[in-house]
Amino acid sequence: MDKFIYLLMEGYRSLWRAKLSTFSSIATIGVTLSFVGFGAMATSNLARLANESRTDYAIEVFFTQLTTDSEAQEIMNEIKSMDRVREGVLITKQEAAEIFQKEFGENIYDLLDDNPLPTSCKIKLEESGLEPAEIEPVVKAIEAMDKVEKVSYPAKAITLIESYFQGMLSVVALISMAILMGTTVLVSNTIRLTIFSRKDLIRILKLVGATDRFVKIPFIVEGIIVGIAGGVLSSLLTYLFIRTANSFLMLFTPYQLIWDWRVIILLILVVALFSILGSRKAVKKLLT
Amino acid sequence: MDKFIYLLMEGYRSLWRAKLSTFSSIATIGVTLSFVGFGAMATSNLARLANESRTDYAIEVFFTQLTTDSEAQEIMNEIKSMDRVREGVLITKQEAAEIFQKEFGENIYDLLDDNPLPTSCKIKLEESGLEPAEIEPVVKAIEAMDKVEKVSYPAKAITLIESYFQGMLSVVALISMAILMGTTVLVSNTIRLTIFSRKDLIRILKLVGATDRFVKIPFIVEGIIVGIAGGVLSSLLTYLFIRTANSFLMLFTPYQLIWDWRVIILLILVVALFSILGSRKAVKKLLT
Amino acid sequence: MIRFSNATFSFKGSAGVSDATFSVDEGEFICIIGPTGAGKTTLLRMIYMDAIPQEGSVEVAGFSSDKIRSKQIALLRRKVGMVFQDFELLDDRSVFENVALPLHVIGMSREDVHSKVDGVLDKLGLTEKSHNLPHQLSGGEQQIVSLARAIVKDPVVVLADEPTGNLDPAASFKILKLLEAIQESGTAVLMATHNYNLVKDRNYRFFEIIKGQVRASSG
Amino acid sequence: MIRFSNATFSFKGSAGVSDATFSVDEGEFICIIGPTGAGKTTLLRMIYMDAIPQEGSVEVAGFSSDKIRSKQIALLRRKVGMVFQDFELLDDRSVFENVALPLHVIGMSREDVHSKVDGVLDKLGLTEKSHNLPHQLSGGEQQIVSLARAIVKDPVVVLADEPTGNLDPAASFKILKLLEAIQESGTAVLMATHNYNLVKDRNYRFFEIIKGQVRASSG
Ligand SMILES: Nc1ncnc2c1ncn2[C@@H]1O[C@H](COP(=O)(O)OP(=O)(O)OP(=O)(O)O)[C@@H](O)[C@H]1O
Ligand SMILES: Nc1ncnc2c1ncn2[C@@H]1O[C@H](COP(=O)(O)OP(=O)(O)OP(=O)(O)O)[C@@H](O)[C@H]1O
Ligand SMILES: [Mg+2]
Ligand SMILES: [Mg+2]
Repeated sequence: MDKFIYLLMEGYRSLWRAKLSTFSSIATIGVTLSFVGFGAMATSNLARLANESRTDYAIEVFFTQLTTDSEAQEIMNEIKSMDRVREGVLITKQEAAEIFQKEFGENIYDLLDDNPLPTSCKIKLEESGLEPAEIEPVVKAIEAMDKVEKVSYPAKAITLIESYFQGMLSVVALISMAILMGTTVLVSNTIRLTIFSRKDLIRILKLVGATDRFVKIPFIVEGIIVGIAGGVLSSLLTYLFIRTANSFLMLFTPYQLIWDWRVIILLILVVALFSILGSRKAVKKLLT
Repeated sequence: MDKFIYLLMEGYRSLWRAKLSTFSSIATIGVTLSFVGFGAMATSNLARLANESRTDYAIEVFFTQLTTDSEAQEIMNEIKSMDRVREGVLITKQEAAEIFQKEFGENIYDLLDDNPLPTSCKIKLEESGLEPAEIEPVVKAIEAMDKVEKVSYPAKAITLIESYFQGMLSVVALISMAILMGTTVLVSNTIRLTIFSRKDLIRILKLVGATDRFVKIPFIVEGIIVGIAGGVLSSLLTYLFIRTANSFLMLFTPYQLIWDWRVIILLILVVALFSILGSRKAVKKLLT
Repeated sequence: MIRFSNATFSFKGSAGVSDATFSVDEGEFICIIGPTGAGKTTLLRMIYMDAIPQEGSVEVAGFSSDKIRSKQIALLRRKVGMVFQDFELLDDRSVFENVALPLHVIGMSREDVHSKVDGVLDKLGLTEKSHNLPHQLSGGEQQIVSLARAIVKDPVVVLADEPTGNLDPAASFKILKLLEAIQESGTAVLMATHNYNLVKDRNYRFFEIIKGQVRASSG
Repeated sequence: MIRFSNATFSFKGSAGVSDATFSVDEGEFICIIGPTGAGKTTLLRMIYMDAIPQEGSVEVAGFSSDKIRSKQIALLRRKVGMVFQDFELLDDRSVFENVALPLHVIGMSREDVHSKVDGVLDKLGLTEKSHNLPHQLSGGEQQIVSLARAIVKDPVVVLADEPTGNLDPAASFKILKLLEAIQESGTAVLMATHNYNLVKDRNYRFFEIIKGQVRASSG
């Protein structure tokens, strides 16, 4: 027990003695891993965004000229009750006229006595995203309905987005792996450097009869402390990054990055793991 | 001369002796500064993009119903010859009908015997971007022209983009500064650590009559070597980042990041400067 | 207690110790003499298994160099007190902490460590300097700290490599008397020294080592 | 050459050297004796301006402690050869490189460095070990390397702090003769030692230092 407390104290004191090196380690780990953290956050957000955009295309249903707005509403409700349909928005003749005004700078009633634009509606499919093959039957079913003149949907675009998303995922995985590998080398080198600067201590401890384990533990304690501090620092920096990125995004889009605790917990675990592995490896090398 | 060669050799040898620490320094500098490099690249590209989008809005000119396409073409040519006007695109009645078809899913000739859509044209202003106040007179001049029924342009949007761009610039500047500051601390600490591990050498050199300058030079040589290696590494990493980002962007937009040598040169200079400053500071501290 | 059987440890091209055969019992006082570079330090390193013989074997306190493992070397060293020729003190720890190190290694409780270390420092006249760092001591004081660390754990063997090289005659004699007192309590003492004048009239067992050859000597 | 005028250097709470007044001429051989912790090393440190007196002044080879600047301390040390009690060798450089260090510092050409260093190593019998690192040497050999580094630059003063502490009597005597030869060529030698037997019959000027008080002694 006394030995255990002594070893904990040793780890802590040796950190404190080597303030400069400790600070440097923590800063290095914190900064580099905050990039990983931010990357992971961005990826998880991006994946969400991509998934949304996958399901964000609309199927446009145009009704025949003589369909009234209320009839159209009824048909749309019918469509909405169908399997796999998430939501629908009705565009009345009046709304179509407003779109016309915006697009062509003319009031359609100034040009004609009657509004020739058809009533239409926009349909969105279920949240999780469907394969192109799964969309066909839905479209067929709507086309078969009464008073529906025409159904248009971006079949080609959907197939494209699918393949884009696969490509995107592998690119993101590649970048993350590269950064993580770079970080691993960095973290383990930093810790090795710290330990290397105390090879006198290791030699003398061994001379006075310390077991390998006794020599190792303070370094591992130190590795854990550095790792946790580095992890916390990188979380803080990631948080700052996200805030900055959000206030930046706000200028262009209503879309905001969402803070994901799982990413942070994973981050700290990864840092701690690397620190411990780094310490162990370094100690092992210097003990022989 | 012999002394100078000796000092250069010393710097090089001490790097080689402390392989681990050297490698660690270079890796740290390389990785962290590659983020700065990528950030700087992205910013310079973003600034270019923003500038383009600032001048990318169109002034829409609608002609009276009875204007023929050839008359419209003539008027547009007149407008194009005006000061500050960069380009103009004519949208004939036929093209307007096509846009209608795309937007409303109906052929306008199926609805009506005659095409009621007016001829119009889109005007873009000069490349460098104009202040909202400078746009007004151009718009007024066009409105005063014969056969022009109406001119619409996104006055509010322009003002918004202006202010967005200012905001964006300051946010980017803020992020860059934060990263640069973090990097400074990191770089100077890393070099201090390297020097710290050789305080025996410094003490003994001073005991045998080395001047401060003699003690310093090898460390500064070392700092320069580490700095240049770190700078080159960070350039390589930046290049990889840009390539990855580009193959990523390719999936979504034709826009590609452009490699900017000035950024790289600036990057290497900054790294070298920090390394030298870091070495000097560290040596100064340990010499007293 | 200690048994060398044809033990040889040589460095590439250098002598070291060759073909040494002798044994030392509990409570013996051995004095190892010989010129510079003869192999005295190497001989002592073989006893605390810092140098494992390339030929022959060394047996110390029940551990044999033939089959000793890393973990057991640590256990052996806890029984052996060593005064190193170059002191081997930790530069960034006070005298007290340096002396306490072997006690922490065996897991002694805080209070016991305190009373033990204070007792040894007092006996060696270092109490006043107990908070000094090694570089705040004179050469002789550092040497005495190294001795304090060696004897604080009540070892069964004390190996003292040139323990009086930085001490004046009076202090050297005091250290000698101290080592003799330790020996009388049953501990074996092996001391390597150049200071032949100091030891020549004393009743020790002498080993002379010249170019790695160890032989008994009348002193 | 060297003049102490009421020079005092004391550590917080410890003695150091107090109120020392004496002077040493070219080509004198001074032997400083005194018990452990008396202040011998501190006295020598004052000469190479590693300890600037808090009171009084020290003048060495034309430099006065009152107004010496960092740059001048370096110039002074080039004229003074020092054998440190703890050797102060660079662990990661060979014997040759350690001895060559002071010559590189004064900017000597490569070939001159080589011939100079080889000459000194030869004279001290270290040629065989010239590629060894310090930890591959015995204690005595390290001490001789430290001496080699002190004399390689033909200093005007040699300060030797316990230069024979790790040497056997024969080697010690050889070193003494070497220092005497250096002295005869006009260099002042100040040697701090505990080995009173070694020096007592020799024709040196003796200083005795006890608890920081320096006084001339008949030996
Ligand atoms: N690690 C090493 N590598 C090569 N040679 C070594 C090493 N350690 C010691 N030697 C050589 O082995 C010989 C014996 O060294 P050792 O240290 O045992 O001598 P010693 O009797 O203790 O001498 P001293 O009285 O000077 O301390 C010396 O010639 C030394 O140079
Ligand atoms: N940096 C320091 N801080 C505090 N006290 C010190 C410092 N250096 C030396 N002392 C003390 O000053 C006194 C004189 O030390 P000095 O090294 O001059 O003695 P010395 O005569 O060389 O002894 P030895 O023969 O043991 O080498 C000693 O009591 C020592 O503890
Ligand atoms: Mg020895
Ligand atoms: Mg001394």
